[in-house]
This record gives sequence, structure tokens and C-alpha cells, in this order.
Amino acid sequence: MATRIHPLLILFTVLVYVFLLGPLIIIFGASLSDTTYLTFPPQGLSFRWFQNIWDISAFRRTIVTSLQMAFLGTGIALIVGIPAAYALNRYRVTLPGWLSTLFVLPILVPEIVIGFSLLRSVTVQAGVPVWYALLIGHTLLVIPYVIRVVSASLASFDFSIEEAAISLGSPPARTFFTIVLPNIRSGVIAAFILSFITSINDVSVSLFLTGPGVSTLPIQLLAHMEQFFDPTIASVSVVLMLLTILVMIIVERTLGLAIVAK
Amino acid sequence: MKRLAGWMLASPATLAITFLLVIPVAITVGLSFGSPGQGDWGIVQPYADFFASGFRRNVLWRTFTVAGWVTVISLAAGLATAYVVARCPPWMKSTLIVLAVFPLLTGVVVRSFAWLVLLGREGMVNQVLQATGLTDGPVAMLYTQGAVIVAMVYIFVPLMVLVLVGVLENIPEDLLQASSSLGAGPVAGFFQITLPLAVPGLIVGAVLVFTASFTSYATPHLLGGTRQMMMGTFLQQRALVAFDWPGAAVVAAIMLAVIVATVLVMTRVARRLNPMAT
Amino acid sequence: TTFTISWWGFNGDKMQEIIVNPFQELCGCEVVFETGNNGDRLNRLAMRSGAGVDVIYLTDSYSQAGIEQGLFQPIDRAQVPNIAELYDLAQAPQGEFGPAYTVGRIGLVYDAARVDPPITSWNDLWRADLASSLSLPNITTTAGPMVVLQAGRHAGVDAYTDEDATFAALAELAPNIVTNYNTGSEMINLFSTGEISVSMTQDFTLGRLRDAVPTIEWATLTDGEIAVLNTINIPTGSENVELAHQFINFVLSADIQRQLAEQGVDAPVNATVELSPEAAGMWTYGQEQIDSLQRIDYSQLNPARDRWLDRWNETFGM
Amino acid sequence: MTQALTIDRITAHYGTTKVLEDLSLSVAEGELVSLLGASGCGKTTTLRLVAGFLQPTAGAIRLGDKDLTRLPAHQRDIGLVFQNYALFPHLTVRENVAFGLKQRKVAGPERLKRADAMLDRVGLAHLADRLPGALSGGQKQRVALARALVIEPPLLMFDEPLSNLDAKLRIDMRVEIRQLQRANGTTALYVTHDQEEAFSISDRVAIMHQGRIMQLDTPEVLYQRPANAFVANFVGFENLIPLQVTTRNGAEITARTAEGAALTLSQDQLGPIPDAFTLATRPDGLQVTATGGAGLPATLGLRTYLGRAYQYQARAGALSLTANGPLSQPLDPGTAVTLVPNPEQCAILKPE
Amino acid sequence: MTQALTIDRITAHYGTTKVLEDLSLSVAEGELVSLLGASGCGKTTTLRLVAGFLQPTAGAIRLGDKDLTRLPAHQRDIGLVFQNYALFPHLTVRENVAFGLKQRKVAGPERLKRADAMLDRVGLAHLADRLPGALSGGQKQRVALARALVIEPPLLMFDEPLSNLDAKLRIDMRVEIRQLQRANGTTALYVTHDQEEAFSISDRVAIMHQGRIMQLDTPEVLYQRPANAFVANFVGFENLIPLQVTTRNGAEITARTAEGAALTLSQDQLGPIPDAFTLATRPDGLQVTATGGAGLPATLGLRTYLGRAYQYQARAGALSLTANGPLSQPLDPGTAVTLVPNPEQCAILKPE
Ligand SMILES: Nc1ncnc2c1ncn2[C@@H]1O[C@H](COP(=O)(O)OP(=O)(O)OP(=O)(O)O)[C@@H](O)[C@H]1O
Ligand SMILES: Nc1ncnc2c1ncn2[C@@H]1O[C@H](COP(=O)(O)OP(=O)(O)OP(=O)(O)O)[C@@H](O)[C@H]1O
Ligand SMILES: [Mg+2]
Ligand SMILES: [Mg+2]
Repeated sequence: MATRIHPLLILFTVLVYVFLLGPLIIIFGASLSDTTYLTFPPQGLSFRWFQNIWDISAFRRTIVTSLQMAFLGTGIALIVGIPAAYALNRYRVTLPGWLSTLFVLPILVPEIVIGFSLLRSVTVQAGVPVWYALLIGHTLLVIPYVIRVVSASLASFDFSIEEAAISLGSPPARTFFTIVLPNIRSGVIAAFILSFITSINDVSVSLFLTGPGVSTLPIQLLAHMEQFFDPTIASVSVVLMLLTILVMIIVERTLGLAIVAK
Repeated sequence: MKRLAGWMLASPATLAITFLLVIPVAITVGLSFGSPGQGDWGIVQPYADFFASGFRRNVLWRTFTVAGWVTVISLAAGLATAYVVARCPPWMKSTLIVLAVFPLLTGVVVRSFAWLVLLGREGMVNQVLQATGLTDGPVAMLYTQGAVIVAMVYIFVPLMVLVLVGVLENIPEDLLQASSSLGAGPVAGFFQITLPLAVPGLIVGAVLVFTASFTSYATPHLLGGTRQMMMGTFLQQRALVAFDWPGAAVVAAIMLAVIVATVLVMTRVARRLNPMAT
Repeated sequence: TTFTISWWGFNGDKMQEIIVNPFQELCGCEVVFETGNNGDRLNRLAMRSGAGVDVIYLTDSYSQAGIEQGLFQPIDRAQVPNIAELYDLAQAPQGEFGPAYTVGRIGLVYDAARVDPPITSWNDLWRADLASSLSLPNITTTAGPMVVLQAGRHAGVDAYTDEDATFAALAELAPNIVTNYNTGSEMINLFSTGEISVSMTQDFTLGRLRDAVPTIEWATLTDGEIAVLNTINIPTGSENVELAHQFINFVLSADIQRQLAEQGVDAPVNATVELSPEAAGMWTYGQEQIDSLQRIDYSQLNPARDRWLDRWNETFGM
Repeated sequence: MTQALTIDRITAHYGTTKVLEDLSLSVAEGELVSLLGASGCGKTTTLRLVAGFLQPTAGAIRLGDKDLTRLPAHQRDIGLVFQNYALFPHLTVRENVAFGLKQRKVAGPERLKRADAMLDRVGLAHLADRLPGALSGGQKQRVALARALVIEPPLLMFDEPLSNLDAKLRIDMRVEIRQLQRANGTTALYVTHDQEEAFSISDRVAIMHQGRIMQLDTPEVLYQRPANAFVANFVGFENLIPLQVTTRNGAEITARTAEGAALTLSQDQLGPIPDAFTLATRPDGLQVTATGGAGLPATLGLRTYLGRAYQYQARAGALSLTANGPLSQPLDPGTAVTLVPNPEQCAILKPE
Repeated sequence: MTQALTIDRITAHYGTTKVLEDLSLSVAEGELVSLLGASGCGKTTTLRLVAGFLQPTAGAIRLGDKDLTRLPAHQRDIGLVFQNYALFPHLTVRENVAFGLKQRKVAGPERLKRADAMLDRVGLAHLADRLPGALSGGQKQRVALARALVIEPPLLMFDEPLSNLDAKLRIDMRVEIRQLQRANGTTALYVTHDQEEAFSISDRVAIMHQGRIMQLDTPEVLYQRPANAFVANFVGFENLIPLQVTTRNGAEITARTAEGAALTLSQDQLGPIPDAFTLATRPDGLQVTATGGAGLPATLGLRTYLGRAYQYQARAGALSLTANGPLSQPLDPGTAVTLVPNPEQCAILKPE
């Protein structure tokens, strides 16, 4: 639009961006430092803290657990959430209104309360093994994201296409897989990415649900930070950021980032 | 028949959320109440105890203050930034949005950690302060309320920018043209048209940020330490260190109540400020 | 099989090298860990009704609590022949349950480059020139309650009976405190980043502290140091009881005890261990020194600690 | 192959709202019948019932001698063309067209051959490998048609298939649809709310209103002999003048309005006239004359320019009428005139 | 108060795309001029230039004797009615109307008085406290009008103000707009793509095509004497028949098509006729006779029912023509007929 923006406002925006991105650059610098403690600007140049991630078995172990939780939790959430989102949109009139409210509850209830409550009911009372309890927590955490994002893309899905397929002789179940699913693909992928990132970064739920031998990367990071203050944390952070950039590039290439921005 | 199909598809999610979320949380809330005969206050005795303790009141109040400041600062910074971003040419807009999204995708732990590095006695901020002669010696910034607020603002501004860019872009350009054709300059247009119309979005953003900062754990844990205990860290201490489950349940229930109240009040306020939002 | 150890996670790489790797070879099992501070780990254990880990490292105050909650099983001493080689006080500090594997002192450390004059007494913690340069152990840690005891002494009262005066003294201390730490390594971080220059700690941290900040000194206190025994126990829910006994015996062997001491990890309790002079200087070592330490009465301190928790929070958390 | 459709006394509800009531309709073999009516009158609902996306609460639907009423939608074998085409966006044009054949387990090569042959017939062979997103509105329309036709359905149904096209294309496409339907001799049910479209494409038109059929007849009959006031109004008889016969003189009758103005009408031109009736006229069927004579005395109101004529709002006693006058002689508001009905543009409505 | 608008040889670009070229237009004081043209022809762009939302790359815009060209939009003092009304959804009807007065620092009580008076004039006084969301389309329209009028602008502009309304309301509202504009004597520029609307509301109509004005004239002239083939086609002269004069006999001339068919035309009826010209006729202006005689011999194609007549596609040599025939005598495809132009529905186009 033709309206000019005040220079002070632009300056302010630049400062906000410096504020947002500066710390990440500093982490990056610190990860390359040769010292055993954190400094910026880095003194010396070394990749040994990256090496260290691999050397410390706890990181290897927790990265695996985190990936398991993210993939499985998101997978289960998709399996459970997509039909729910479909039902919400397709049978809007016949399903009660409170159902969609129920589906966003996990967002409304503080994560830390979810974690605490699950610890008590699932781990302690029901005696579910730690690994499974953690998986339950992560699944629960991401279900609402799946339902919301998939719903958004179903909301713009033209159900007459489904009816067209049925009228051409395709049974309803097959129609879902051959017609509906391919057309909400981008929504499903967006839901997957969002859930995956949410799960892999989660602290509050995992905090309560981790146990002996089973911990997630963020929890391990917190523990490590309590014990060491060396640049390993910075290296892990950098690796995570690079992973994120990779994911974003893939997303951008395949779908366009508008999806994440939603 | 249709009805049945809908229910069948929705049932796994419904059951999962009911049994794994609603019921456990309900049990937690139940646990937070005492037995009828207990103390002067009967079943709400644990709450009476909570509010009788200066420390606990203080934790609650501090959490309110921090969440409040974080919300206000994030709103202001987010709104100004979103306003500029929304007005940029398309290519620049998408770049700026990507840059704002990026920190959002790195976890809370990593982002809090960054401030641990920055705010330390020998961190960047202190180095800059001393180099520029603003202070003589290093200033203790870690483990203060300010540190928690700064780190949380850092975490929530990207979210706010994203929400608000969407909101500002949804305000039809027509309306601003209409207002300028009626004689309103850019500033008048902003305050009389853009801002009121952005209110629903501002509320959404504010609720999001307030609830998330009110319940956060990692940031106050890392940057506030034990001296800046907030509801999240306090809940963790009660549950996992002191092993005081009823006490933890009270904290959890209060958190839940505050969140629900906030959401209700803010939506009410939004409706007030912007009568067409329903 | 998987053998699970619950410990602090402190000195991770040295423990891995000295204990975990050789033991894995010995037992042909895989060792995994649960880490965290005493209270945290004990509570998780309690939540799991004593299951989930095979051995648990705790300081004596917490192992006492664990024993009172019925979380541990008696040690079959026949399976741990090395117990016989330990100093008397380490063999059975809490009855039939776990032996101590190390003995330590709680005292003060300071960065000599930044603190002048040096620290010589507990009362120095209250010095005005130490504003915002102190980190004390949180009350939920082993050493935490000792802070309260020292505050009582500073105020000239018995901390158990005159809590008001004790906590008033603690409140006076608040301006000097940057933060309360929960783990020893957190404290080391605080030193290495220059956040603090004085702290109260156990002697086993000194080696790592000096690595990070060479100018750190162990304060020679005119008013005495406090003894701490760290024990190893086998929880009731251990799934590898035999291995657990084998592990304890392994850890108490003279060779391991000596290595740990020489590497700056833990002081030895095996009376047959001979240390190099430097190592000996670092630890609570030798019959004579061990006999001179004062022991805490946990049956009195543990209940008091729960009472103090809230007041502590109110003093430092506001 | 093609078969007659019979809809027999059907009632349908959405939830508890009744949308169709006791609706009967039949389409003969090879015939094209349109459902014409305002938005929300139940046209789409009728199609959905026939297609099987909705279950009637009463009544039956038959195609030839097969009872469709309880058959699942995907077994009904009905070609359907949707308002917005409902092409599968992720499939190419060819795959869209072949989709129905695939469901019928037609083998790959045969399937492609038939799909391509059909695309050739609708003139889209060169676009077979495009995705629907890259087609123009008219091309999409033809793909939708090809997709519905290729399964050689005994019945073809269209739901406002042209409403998303621009005016020019709409006319071209309706000619094309009509030609294809004729050439295949397919029975067809066609939904539209555009009167001109319905009249120009159909053998018969059903005028619907609030879930009922008001009249089902050929376009000519509907246009010239509407059966009731609703249909009359719908086809453009804007003026409804209630009259009472005063004298009958063979085929000639004289009738009066409530105000007493007298009109003379001929039963030879208008068919039998009952004693009490309503005369319906189009604006073109009421001639405005400033010179007086036999007719309705009236006062002119607003004049608008129609291009081919001027249109006047006129007041005759209690009646508000619309009449057209010649371009040669514009009349100003307030002029007193006589309105003379032209029997060619009039219809007689019996009291209901 | 009201002033004449002059747009003087304006060129406008969006980025590097030229949208308007060398466009001139003037609207006299109190006159209403419409811009009529297909989607994308530049109508809105013209309004945006006058309103100041877009800067011309060349040319000037004047209102009375004030040069607007470089003035910021909010200082131009022009009333604007948007296609979708652009009412401020968070302000009540009264606040919407008062908005412009507020910007002009009119004091509170005076402001309310004037806003209410204006609401009264558009018949919405009783809805003053509602929010726009709770109004019907027609009511919104009137609020938009009131909001634009209350600042008593020297110029009022409308961008397709009626296109979101249903047919009936559209007609009512255009009458209302016209009456208010007349009563205030406001100069007005009105954008629409609806020909009937433009013709019925305007003093003059500018027909636009691809960023240029093809003809600017009164509706009657445009309708009967289009200046070029584009305008002719636009106002419904669907048939364009190129002719060459062979003999002139006073006012009577004879002209031939390329195929040699001869037509006789009168300059008294059609105006002066150059030697080479195109005869433009509407379908109604080409009469179909099966009996032969003077005219264009042709073969009939598809017949469609129009209600008041049958319409035929006809082929006369290389020409494809559309003609109407009487209801009394339907003719089948393939019939050989003669097409006779009716001079009242014809126009002469000079070669371009
Ligand atoms: N899914 C539904 N649930 C409830 N009511 C419905 C539903 N679909 C349609 N209706 C109602 O049923 C009535 C008939 O709808 P239908 O779609 O058949 O109308 P239509 O004649 O096709 O109109 P249009 O020309 O707008 O397409 C309308 O009043 C509509 O509001
Ligand atoms: N913001 C823009 N950027 C680039 N091109 C534009 C922009 N707005 C309009 N155009 C182009 O300029 C031309 C004229 O647009 P304009 O909006 O003036 O058309 P219009 O006559 O108002 O059409 P409509 O009847 O659809 O409103 C069109 O080809 C359009 O695609
Ligand atoms: Mg419909
Ligand atoms: Mg436009």
C-alpha cells in the first residue's frame, strides 16, 4: 500500500528482529568455542563440543527417545485425529457442539498440569511403564494440533468432490483414501510438522513422565545444564536449529511456508 | 446412520481425551480439596492454607506480574512489528515472517539457554554495558525477575508477530481507504480503524501469551532459579521434590482456574471493545 | 540385562570411566542411569514404590528418609565382602541397610582472586562486602539444612527450638545470595561464569571447582566442618538384587576407591587405600581426620527440614 | 441403457426440518426435465435424494424398474454434474474421466481408450494430461460432463452446472449439454435457478417452490398458460388484475375491476374464462396510451429507459402496475393514461 | 459546493503494467456520469486515481479549479461509496456516518445532529445505534451513502455500489441513489458493469474497454447510435454485416454483402451512410421470413425458446447471425429463410 511507515517504527522493527535473532547467533558462536565454559565471542575454534554430543551416551539415548516420541506420538495423533477432524467437518450438524471444544482442551489445560495429572493417574495409579506413559503424554499433547490443522484444511475441502467419487461408484471408505486424503495432504503434513516440533521441544509434559533410563532430549538438556555449563548445550542447540532449518527448507520447497504460518 | 458414522470416527479421539486428559485432570482437581472435617475451611482448607502462606501468595502474585508484563511487552513489540511486516512488499513480508517463525521452532530450552549465556555476569549484555561505560562492574541479571521477563518476551514475541500479521492483513484495505476518503490521516486511521479492528487478534495473542507464560516451567527454572519461583516451578517442586501431591494439586487447580478465568474474561473484554466480535 | 543406577550424574565422564565401563565388562550387563538431586530421585523412587532402579546413591540424610519410608532392602553382607575393609563408621551407618561409599565434609569455598580478606568462619557469610556473590545449597539438598543450623549458631540460638531468630538471621543473609543451587555442578557453573565468589559445599566438588576456577580455595574454618556420609542402597523393587550386591562390592573395592580418590571424585572409606600426598590433601582422609568430624542427628534434622521448607521459601523465594 | 426416472411421493427432512413434501416427478426415457426455483426451494435436495446422498423419510425412487430408495449411493450408477464441477483436483483430466470406469473394474487399456474417446467427444483430447486447476471454467465444465457421461449412466443429473460461468459461455455450454444429451438419448434431470436456461434447454420444466412442484409442463405452456399466480409471477406476468365477469356475449366477455373499470376479453384468444378470475399480464402486455379509450385508467409514476422501450410504474385505483410504452413517445410522471391489455401477453388464472 | 470533475489525459500503471492510457473525462456540475465496462477494464482504477489511492504516471485531475493530482487522499474531500460498502464494522451506524465529520473536527453535538439528520434523509434514523453487521444489504448501502454524503463533498463516487444486492433491491436502490444525487445536485462518478443500471441512472455513460473510453454519451445515443463496433456489440447489436453501397437513389441506397445479397436502406431513418460500412442489428432487428423477398438469404440452425419469441442461429454465406422469429410460426433447423433488417433496430458503423 502506498501509506508510508514512520522511520522510527522501522527502526523499532529492526531492533525487534535483532532481539529475536541475535541470541541464536550467539549460541552458534558459543558452540564453536574451544573453552570449557561458555563465552562469546568464541575463544579458539573447535568442533569438540559437537563431538561431545555423540560421546555422551545420555544424549544419544535421549535423542532416540525424543525421536520415538515425536514420530510415534504424532503418528498416533494423526491416526486418531484425522478421523475426528473429518467427522467434525463432515457431520458438523449431527455431532454436538461440545465435541470440538473437547478436542481443544489439551491446548487450554496447562501442559504442566497435564504432565502432573498423567503422572499420578497413568504412571502411579495405573502402573503404566514409563516409556508408554511418556508416549501417552506426547500423543495427548499433539492431538489438538492435528485436529485443528487438519480441520482447517478440511474446512476448505469441497465435500462435493467426495460425493462425485461416490456417485461414480467408489465406496465411501475407498473414497476417503483416494479422494479426500490426497486433497488434504498439505494440511496433514502441516499437522505432522507442527506436532513433531511441539513434541520434540516439549518440556512440561515430559518433565513429569520421564523416568529411569527414559528421558527426552529437552529434559536431558535441562539436566545437563544443571550439571555442566560447557558449550555442549550450545552445540546441541545448533544441531537442533540446523535440523529446523532443514525441515523448513523441505517444507518451503514442497508446500510453501504459508502453512506453518497459519 | 450418518450420526453413527460421525461418532465412530470421532470416538478414538474423544475417548483418548476423556480418559487421558479430562479424567486425570479432574482427579487432580479433586485431590486438591481436603476432607470436610479438616480445619475451619472444610474441603477448601488446602486453598485457605495456600493463601495463608506469604510465600505462596507471593509465587502466585509474581507469576501474575511476570505473565502480565510479558503479555504487555509482547503485545506492544508484536503489534509494532506486525504492523510494519504487514505493510511490506510481499517478498520481504515472507522473509520477515520466516525469520520470525524460526526462533519459534527452536525449543524453549534452547531459547532460554541463550539468555543464560547473554545475561551472565560475563555475558554479552554485561560486556556491552561495561564497554560502553554504562556500568562500572558487572550487573547481576540472572536469577532476577527481569531476566525471566526478558527471556519470556523473547519466546513469545514471534508468536505474537505471527498472530498479529494475520490479523492486520485481514483488515480489508477498503476500510482504510474509506477512512482516508473521509479525511482521516494515517495516524487517525490507525487508532480509529486498524487498532479497534485488531482487538480480537490482540486478545487471541494476549490469551495465548498470558496462559503460556503463566504456566511455563523451563524459563523460570533456568533464568529465575530458586529465588524467582513461579507457579510452574513451584508445582514441580511440590510434586517432584517435596513429594507433596495434595499441595501440587492445589497449585495445578489454581493454575487451571486462572487460565480458564483469563480466557473467559479476555473474550468478554474483546466483545466489549469490539462489539462485532462474537 | 539392564542395570539401573540412580545417582547425581555428577562427574559423569569419570564415573563412566572408573565405574561404569569396568563394571559393564564385569557383569556383562548394560548400565543405565537416573540422575537428579537426592530429593528428586528419592521421591521418584517412592512414587514407583521402590521399583525402577537397582541401586541408589544418596546422602545419609536422604537414605535415612528412604529407610523410614521402607524403600530399601537390607544388604546381605555375605555378598559384599569388601564391607569388612571399611572404616567402622562407614560399614553400617544406618543399621542393616546400605554402607557408606564415601565420607565428606561440608564447608565453605571461595574465589581467592575476588574475596579479600579470606573466609575463615561461617559468620563471614554475613559480610557486607559479599553482597550478591553467594550461592548457598537449597534446603532440598543435603547441605541445605546445615545452612539453617549455621544461621541458628550465628544468631546464638538453637535452630531446632528458636526458628524465628534463626530465620531472621537467614533473612539477613538474603542480600548476599545470588541464587540457591540444587546441584553441585550448578554451583560450579555459577563460579565459572563469575556469578558468585563464595559458596557452601561438600569437599568432593573441590577438584572440579579448581579445574574451572584455579583460584578457588577451601576455607579453613575456625568453627568446624560437618561430616556427610554418602550411602548406596538397594531399593525393594530392584530387579537385579544379586547384581546390585556385586556392584556395591565392586564400588567398595580398594582399587576403585583409590582411583576415585586420585581422580578427584570421592574420598575413600576403604581403610586399606593408600593415597598420594596431593590426593590425600584434598580429601577427608585417614583415621584421625575422620574421627574428628561431627555427625548430624538426622532423626532430629529430617522432621525439622520439612518444617523449615516453607519458611526457607518465604525467606529466599520472595 | 437409458431409463425413466420416477420419484414417487417423496418427503425429506434435514434433521427435523422438512425440506420436501410429498413430491412426485417422472422423467421419461431420453427426456430432459429441469427443476427451476428460487434458492432454497429444494432443488439440490431432490437431486441428492436421487443420488443417494440423503435418505427420504417417505416415498420411493425408481429408475426403470429398479427400486433405488435403499441402495447405497455408490451402487446407483447415476451420472452427476456438480455446480462447481467437483473435479478431483489431484487427478489429471484423463484420470478424472477414467475414475468411474476404474470403480467398475474396467481394465487399464480399455479404460484409457474409453476416457480418451469421451474427451475427444467433448473436444478436450489435447488437455487430457492437465490437472483441473489449469483449466478454464468452460473446460472444467466439459470434463465434469465427460466424467459423468463416460460411465454411460441410465440417468444424468445436473446441479446448476452453468452458474459459475460467464454469460456468453453459459449460452454456449447449454447448447452443448443439450446436444450431447440428445445424441446419447440420456434421461436427464437438470437443476437451475435461471429461467431462460431452464426454458431453453428442457423438454419439460418443473417449477418448484418451498419443497413442492407448482407446475410441470413444457416451456411454452408454462410461459403462456401458467397454472397459478406463483408460476405466473415467476414467468414474468408482473401484473395481476382481479376481475369479475359482468356480461358474456358468445366468446366475448366483459369484466370489471373492483374500481369498476371495464375490460373486454375474447375466450377465443384466452381460453375459457370463469366468472371470477385474475388477469395476468407482462409489462409488454399492457399498452400505455395517452389518447384514452377502452382499458384501465391509470396515472404514470417513475419512467425508466429499457433500451427497446420505456418502462412505467403506474397506479390504477388500488393496483400498482408495470407497463411499457414506445420509445417514440416518452411520457412524464403524473400523466393520466389508459392501459390496454394485449391478449397475446395475457393469461387467465382461476381462483385458487 | 458541488464542482465539476476534469480528468485530463491520465495514464496509470500498476507496477510496470499500464492499466489506463491517455484517459480524459469530464463530469459537469451536478451531472452523474457512469463508467461502464467489463471486469478488468480499469473502472476501479479510474476511481482510485481520483480518490488519491493511486498516483497517475501522467496527466492531471482537477475538481472545480483545484488541482488534486498530488494531494494526499485524506485531503481530497471526495465522497466514496464502495462496492462492499466498507462500513467500519466496530462503529455504530451513527458513528460511521459521523466519522468524516469527526475528522473535520466538527464538534460533538453538531456532529451528531448532522449525522442524525443525514440518517433521517436516507430513512435509517431508527437504526442509528446498530452495528453494520446487523443491517441488511440495502440498509448497509444507505449507510454507506449517508456516510459519503454527510461531509457534503463536491464530488461523489460510487464503485459498483449495487453489485452485492439482489435484483429487486438493486432496482430500488438505484432509484434512491439517483434521487439523492439529484436532490443534492452533487457531481457524481458511478462505476458499474451492469448496462441496464448504467443506462437507467446516468446523465451520460462512458463505455470503457482495456483502459480507454470507447464512447461517452447519453444512454439514448449509445443505445441507438453506437460509434463503433465495440460499443455496438456491447449494447446488443449482435449482428455486424459488412456492406458496400452499390447504388444511391436520393435518401434510398442499395448495398451488397460480399456474397452479393442486396439490401435497401433509407438515410432518412439511419442517418448518412458512407460507401463502405457495417450494418449493426439486434436479433430483434433481423426479421425471419420463410416466404422469401428482399433481404439476406440464410439457413436456420439451432432454435431456442425465448418466451416472447423464438431465437435462431442463422448462417448467411460466411456470416453467422442471430435473429428472432414470431412464436406463431416455429421454424425447424435447416429451413431456408430471408432475414430482413428492421431499421428501428439497426445502426450504421463507419469503417475504423
Ligand atoms: N445440510 C443441511 N442441513 C439443514 N438444512 C439444509 C441442509 N442443506 C440444505 N438445507 C435447507 O434445505 C432447504 C433446501 O435446500 P436445497 O439445497 O435443496 O436448495 P436449492 O433449491 O438447491 O437452493 P440453491 O438454489 O440455493 O442451491 C433450504 O432451506 C436449506 O436451507
Ligand atoms: N493492485 C493491482 N496490482 C496489479 N494490477 C492490478 C491491481 N489492481 C488491478 N489491477 C489490474 O488492473 C486492471 C484494471 O483493474 P480495475 O480494478 O480498475 O478493473 P475494474 O474495471 O474495476 O474491474 P471490475 O469490474 O472487476 O472491478 C486489471 O487488469 C487488473 O488486473
Ligand atoms: Mg442447490
Ligand atoms: Mg472494480
